[in-house]
Amino acid sequence: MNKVVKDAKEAIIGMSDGCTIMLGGFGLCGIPENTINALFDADIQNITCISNNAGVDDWGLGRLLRKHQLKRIIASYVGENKEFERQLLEGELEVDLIPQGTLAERIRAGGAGIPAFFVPAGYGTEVQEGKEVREFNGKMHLMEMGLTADYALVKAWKGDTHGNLIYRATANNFNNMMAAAGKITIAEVEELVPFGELDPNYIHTPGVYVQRIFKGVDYEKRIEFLTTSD
Amino acid sequence: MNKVVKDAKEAIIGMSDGCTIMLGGFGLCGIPENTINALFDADIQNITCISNNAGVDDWGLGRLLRKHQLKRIIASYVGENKEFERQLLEGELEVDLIPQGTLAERIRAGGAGIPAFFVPAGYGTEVQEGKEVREFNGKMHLMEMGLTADYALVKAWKGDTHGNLIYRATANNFNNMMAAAGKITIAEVEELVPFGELDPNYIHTPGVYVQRIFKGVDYEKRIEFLTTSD
Amino acid sequence: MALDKNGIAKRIAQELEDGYYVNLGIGIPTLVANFIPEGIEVTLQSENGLLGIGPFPKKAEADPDLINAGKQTVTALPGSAFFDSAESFAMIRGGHIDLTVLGAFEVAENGDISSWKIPGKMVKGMGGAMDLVAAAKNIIVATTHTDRNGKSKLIKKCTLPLTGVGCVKKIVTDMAVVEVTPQGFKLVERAPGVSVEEIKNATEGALIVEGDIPEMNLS
Amino acid sequence: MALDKNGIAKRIAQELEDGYYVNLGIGIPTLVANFIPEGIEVTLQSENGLLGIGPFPKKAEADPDLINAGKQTVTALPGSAFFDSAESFAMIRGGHIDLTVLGAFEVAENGDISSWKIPGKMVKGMGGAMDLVAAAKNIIVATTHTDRNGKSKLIKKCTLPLTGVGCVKKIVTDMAVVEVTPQGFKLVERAPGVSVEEIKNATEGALIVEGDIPEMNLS
Repeated sequence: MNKVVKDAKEAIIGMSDGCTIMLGGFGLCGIPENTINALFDADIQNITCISNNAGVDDWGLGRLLRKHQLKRIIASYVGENKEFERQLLEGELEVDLIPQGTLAERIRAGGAGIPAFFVPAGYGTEVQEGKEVREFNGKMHLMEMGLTADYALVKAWKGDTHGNLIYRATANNFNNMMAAAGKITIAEVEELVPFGELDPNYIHTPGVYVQRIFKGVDYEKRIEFLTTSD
Repeated sequence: MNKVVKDAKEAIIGMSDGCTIMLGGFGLCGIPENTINALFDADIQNITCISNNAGVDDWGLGRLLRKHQLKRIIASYVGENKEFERQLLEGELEVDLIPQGTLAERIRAGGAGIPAFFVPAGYGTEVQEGKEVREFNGKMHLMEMGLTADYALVKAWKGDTHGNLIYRATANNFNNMMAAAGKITIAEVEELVPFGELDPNYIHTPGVYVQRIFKGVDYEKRIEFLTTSD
Repeated sequence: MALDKNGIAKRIAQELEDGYYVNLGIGIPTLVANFIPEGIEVTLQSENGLLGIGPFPKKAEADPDLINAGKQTVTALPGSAFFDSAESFAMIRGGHIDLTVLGAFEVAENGDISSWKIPGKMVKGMGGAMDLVAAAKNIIVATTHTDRNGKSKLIKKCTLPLTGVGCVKKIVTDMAVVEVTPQGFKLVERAPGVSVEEIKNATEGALIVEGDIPEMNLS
Repeated sequence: MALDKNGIAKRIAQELEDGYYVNLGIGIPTLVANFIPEGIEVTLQSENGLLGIGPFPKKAEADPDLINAGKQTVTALPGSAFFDSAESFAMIRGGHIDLTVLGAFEVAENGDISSWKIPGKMVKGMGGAMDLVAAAKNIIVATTHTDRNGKSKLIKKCTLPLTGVGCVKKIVTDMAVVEVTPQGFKLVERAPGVSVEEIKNATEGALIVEGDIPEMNLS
């Protein structure tokens, strides 16, 4: 089934104010740049965004933040962003902080039809508040719930017309699980190839999870902390 | 870290009567032939075996079965094996039948440190017996527990000296999750390469899960139902 | 005249929609793949870890590493993907498969299904059937209307151990297409030449018949 | 004389064993990688999806797709593997990582740790720290013994929001190596030239001192 759309603008057709999105990437690594910029241009409002981080001031999620398009962020770490800090302190933005592994697993569970599961992370901390606590194998655990979203916005290295995706290096991160947890999953890829060109042994995200795919353009791939040995 | 051992005989050193094993494969596809045969030769007894199927009469798990090395089998489907049927009916063998997806997820959970989770499969059936029932999103679910084993015996297509594994086609099946759920995981591979030769983007099982690896020999790769178009 | 297996499969194939991801069980359901209508693109999932099942291979090309959930050698179409069993059932449980077609021993008026165990007979196991019926968005049962002894398979209440509860949406048999509604079995179509009366007689459960019941169009 | 950051890292590196898989937190823990003893092979995990972290890249080779959990550009050693975040934390939660080294604001006598939130200050989030401390088999805290104002970080009971409970096994500071035992802090080693008395004074929690306390051997 051909799932190719022309570009990010076409890919986000139907997205409307108040939607819940998942956004792949770790820091600025592996974020769906084209789709974020299309959301910015379309000025979609009141977004609830599930993303490990919140971008930087002028790039990634930070762009939507500056334009006040975000109502709520569900993340594990939101440093590196002054505007975020300001909106949070002034109550313009709601933020839920979730341990990173729990966030990753909640998304994986959402895509896999698992409504709830138990993990040890956060036991005895404020993360425990309001959650069921239970002992297994002599260790205390919290019950955590699966997470899904109206739209999952992911970025892959290569993709085919059927929606099969392959990620590169650590740009995979949250993208793979999010692809399965979106009711509609929009994938942007650096390289779009005809179906049959990717080795089926090496597909990270099977096409069944992807509803729309397009070839992204003008990737900036900004580096947050260039750290070198020379 | 070099995890290479010489052969299956060396790989199973330390395995003893009464151990619990996980055995990869779906039917006869992707089973660790060399390791099974080594268990046969070493005549290890009273094994509890977690495996999707039970082999056929004279191959795979069927070999251990005929020699009465198995005490208990945890599986989803055990057809195709007369000796199995006989031992079961005569009470020589204990069998736990588990829905296939629940079995796969219980193994995945075991390796991932998730002690329990909820799934809809089996609600209202005899699988529900003794399990906690709970409603999520208007649908009834059963609480299922993570599974681990003393040893996981898996078979991969390619592996490197660090224990990184790549499976081929549908010979992956239960191998990938089991590799993570064994306290000691023994991998046999068709092709063993020096570390650095496998593309890190395409590793299915990261080496951290594997404790011992060896190059298997004389693969028979029997086909259960040869079905052709000509 | 009642349909043969291929007739049942052909009628079920009419339920397919373009872009569907489908899991076909062993037996009659597998035959559905042979009747996918022109212009409809369907991707078949095999729960042992393949999306994009192709035709059976030529003998020389049979690959022991490439089988379907019935352990038969198959091929993989261009654009397919392989994955492990946890991912495969994540796909099923997570509602990503549009349609599941499977066989049954019994289907009850409330959509309960029995398909895996007959007391007194060797139990082979439920395989993936319980996961599939508990999770698929849409479940069609492919079966003969009665068993070999003429006993109805569409009954008031399942007598055999259940595979799943309230999950079957539609039943396609050699005699009829029956929908499972909140009110019970509802007759939708008749096999060519089979009368409403014959279907009623072969159905143990109450059968809702409203207005004229058309014949299946299998041309 | 109290150790500098590199001294702390060097002492922690002595805890490494051949074949260990290790997760190093941001700050002092990262420096441990520079002091891995000769003959010891250790694989470093980065929770954003890399097993086998290599040195920082040359400027010309920095790859935006290849970063560590601190979002710094890194390299991947031969034999490494990439994976998604769920797999990465499955690895951590499942107990497959042998050692976690991380920083802390406070560590309590019972092994509780506070490391992520200071009331009144901007909260950046816990990242992966809660998952790591709840799951790793062995947790070493790398920290200065006191904060900038001279207030002890090894205390009776944590005052800041917790990251995890009863999880820290060992603390390596600029002044000492302290084990967290069921009886509380136990002094194991002194930094070169630092007296037991000085360590006692810098430790708010009760400090068990049994017999002669040797100096660290950092040669």
